[in-house]
Amino acid sequence: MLTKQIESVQEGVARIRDGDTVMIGGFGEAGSPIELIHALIDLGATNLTVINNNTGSGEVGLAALIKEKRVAKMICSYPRTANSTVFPKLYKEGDIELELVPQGTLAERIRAGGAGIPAFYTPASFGTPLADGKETRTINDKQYVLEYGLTADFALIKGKVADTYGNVIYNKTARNFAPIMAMAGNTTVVQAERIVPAGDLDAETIVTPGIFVQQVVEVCEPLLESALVAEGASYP
Amino acid sequence: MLTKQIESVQEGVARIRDGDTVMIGGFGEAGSPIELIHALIDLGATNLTVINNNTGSGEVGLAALIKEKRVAKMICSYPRTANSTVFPKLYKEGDIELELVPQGTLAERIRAGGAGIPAFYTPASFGTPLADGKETRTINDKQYVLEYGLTADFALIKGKVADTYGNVIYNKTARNFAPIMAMAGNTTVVQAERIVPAGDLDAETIVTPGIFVQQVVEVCEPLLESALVAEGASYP
Amino acid sequence: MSALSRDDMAKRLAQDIPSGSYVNLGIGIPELVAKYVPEGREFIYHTENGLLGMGPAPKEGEGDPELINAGKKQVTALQGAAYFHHADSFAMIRGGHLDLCVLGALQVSKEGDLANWSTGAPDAIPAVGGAMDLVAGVKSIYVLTQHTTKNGEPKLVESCTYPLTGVGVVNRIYTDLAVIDVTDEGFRLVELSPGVDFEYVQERTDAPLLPMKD
Amino acid sequence: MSALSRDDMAKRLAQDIPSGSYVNLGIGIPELVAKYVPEGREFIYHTENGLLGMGPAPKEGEGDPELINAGKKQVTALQGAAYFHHADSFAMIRGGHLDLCVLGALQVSKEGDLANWSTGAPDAIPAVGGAMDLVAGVKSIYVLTQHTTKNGEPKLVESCTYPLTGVGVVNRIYTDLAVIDVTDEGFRLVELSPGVDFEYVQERTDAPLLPMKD
Repeated sequence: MLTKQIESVQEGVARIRDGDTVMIGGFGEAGSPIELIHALIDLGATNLTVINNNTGSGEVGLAALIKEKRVAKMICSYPRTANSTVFPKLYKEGDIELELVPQGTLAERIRAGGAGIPAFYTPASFGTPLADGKETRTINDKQYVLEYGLTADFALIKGKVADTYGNVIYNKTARNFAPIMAMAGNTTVVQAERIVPAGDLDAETIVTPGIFVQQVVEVCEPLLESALVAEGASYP
Repeated sequence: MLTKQIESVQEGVARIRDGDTVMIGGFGEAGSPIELIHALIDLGATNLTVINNNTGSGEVGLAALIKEKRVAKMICSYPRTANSTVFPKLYKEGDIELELVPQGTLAERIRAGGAGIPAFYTPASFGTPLADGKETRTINDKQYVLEYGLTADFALIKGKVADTYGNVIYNKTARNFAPIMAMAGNTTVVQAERIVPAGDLDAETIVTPGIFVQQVVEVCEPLLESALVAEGASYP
Repeated sequence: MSALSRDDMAKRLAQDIPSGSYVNLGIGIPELVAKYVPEGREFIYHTENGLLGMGPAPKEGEGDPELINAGKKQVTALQGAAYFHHADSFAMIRGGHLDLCVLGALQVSKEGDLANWSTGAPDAIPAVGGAMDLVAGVKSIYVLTQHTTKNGEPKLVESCTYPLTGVGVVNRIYTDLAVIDVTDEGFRLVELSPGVDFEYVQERTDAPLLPMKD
Repeated sequence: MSALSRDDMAKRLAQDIPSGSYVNLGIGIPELVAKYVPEGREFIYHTENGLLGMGPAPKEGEGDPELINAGKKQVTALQGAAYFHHADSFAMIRGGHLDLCVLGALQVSKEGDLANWSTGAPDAIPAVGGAMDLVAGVKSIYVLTQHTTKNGEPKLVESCTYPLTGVGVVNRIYTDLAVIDVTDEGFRLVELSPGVDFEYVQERTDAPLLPMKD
């Protein structure tokens, strides 16, 4: 019987190399695969391009990865949030590059990358500074901006339950970017609170079909970013 | 309490007008909203553009709509299947127009229309007769065809269970085009075997969120196209 | 002169939302609208991070850190809610499926251009979120804002000086002083707040204000 | 000369599919591949109408008319299966997530062009289905076909005369006579069917056939 289950988060990130592009699921802390991120910090890969809606908070998870200067470039829609101090500091010092993308365009670019659509037109950002230098086009009297699909060497995401075939279901709004990042990651690694045998999930309710997932690892009680930040924790 | 439930399939199709574009769910008989189609035949609207993967079989459902000469144009990927005689006859007589679209491009055009994406690039059909006259583009050394989003005045689809807010779940491979047509239809009408109060469906397992659906109607025991065809039935 | 309070502004705007509307509320004053749904009406709230049928904040200790709104605050899901991923969520937005989005503003021009994401200050960290997608896709865009900045500068202007969020996207503006439509002719007064007169509003508006239509 | 039967052709191809592959089987001879999964291997079948983990036909009387494959025949769903809609299904295909697609052919050119959807006859009803998406997106495209038409005409040709399904898309061809790779140099023999010799295959191939590599 095939299985995509691996034994540790370390194994999940082991093949990430310097210079890789890594999509990291989550909208704020909801859906953030914090154990996989911490394993990536331990691994030491650097010069990464990271795609996430935000830039993390406090000094754990994504913010810790940035603080350790492993991230050369962030592609995101909203790099500053409550308790987010690491990215703003590095950005002001010129130590990290930022590609700012409207949130819906970011989501659609990721979905497009995963779906083999190299480029598409969107009305979002037309006439704004975020469309500067971008190709535009008028279709049926409305104006649009050309945007390109995004893919990544790795996607690190968090699910609620995964099966050994890589099928995944999520918890509430922790779903957010995970299903489309799973599509767009060349290698998608899922940490889930529970891994069950293939067949235990209802085929009608699976959100991410296993074909989009290469590895699943069980992290029964994932850390909670907000709790760590409240404690003033930092990683490593 | 809001409800999108209506009392009859007749009410569901009543506002369809001559010349309208109508998306009809289904892949073969799986997911075909046969009662809504029959109500549309009874209504009498004509000169329709119909979007469906196929052209129906026998002389019931979509094939019957075509036989009654209500359809000026079909947009589909595969207009001939087992027991499909009505469309081929009209097509050979020059009585119906056909826009042939690769199945994945058809799905993506419908999804794009529903998602506010006016156009996108796809590798499918490049260098084939189906790309004749279409704009092409080279992106990262690979060649693509420009395709446009599709929307419709109405989408008629079949679900398994819908709630009064218009949330829908489906039965197995009857899902096919329904969720994306629900997105692309200006007015989407769902026939479902059961309508339940809002809250009875699990928020995590809803496939089509109610925002994409305008009307739901209960059809407890929908007719089965293959059974009707086997009986030699015809509609009306 | 008695300008409306933030709560009264939100309450006023809520009066104009038809029952059954699908609504997205921006962060800040717009969030207050949810407190003032008129008797007998039902609005369905969309939050772009993947929930339709969003309810109020949970009771103390009953929340889930993974059930949050776009402002990353804990919320609840009402009966009939649905969860979905980000691409589907913005398909709803961009595809014109939402009826109304209520947003704050730095500036609104008389052509309906909106600036609400950046002051363009050179040392600011740019952050846009979903605002550009919302204004590009939602059927109606209402701005809910103080009529002037804290320093008394007009927010309703001839032409925005801050970086734009969208071009010609705002339909109506609700401020502490008035309700104003963006029309082909420019700003047109719809309603004055109690005790506020036309001249008072015009003086605080950096573009011609057309009188109410009869 | 003993050309392979259709079943033996399918069986031969199945030997070359690694365990764990995600596979889409076209209608016709390709469907037979599922009967010959080698001992100890597991393939996961995708059908473009919305199912991953497709199983064999149901027992008499146990099928569901809404659980069908792309050929509209009743199938089953195996443990670990997942249902999804058409746009997601073709995202799998176009996005390069499937490992292998096995298709029939009218013609394959030495550059790997495939013609398998239309003879271009003026009175034919054109129908393409998902073939153009499959050849454009799936990682490997294997053609499984008789080496020649019923009239003995070569199907492996210098250049296709029928309307194309895709340009330069075929990786390998399995026929009743041989296994042939499409390479930058043209057709290259990989393996002869038992009792078939090189000249016999070359005579029935309308383009140069390169010998097996040592």
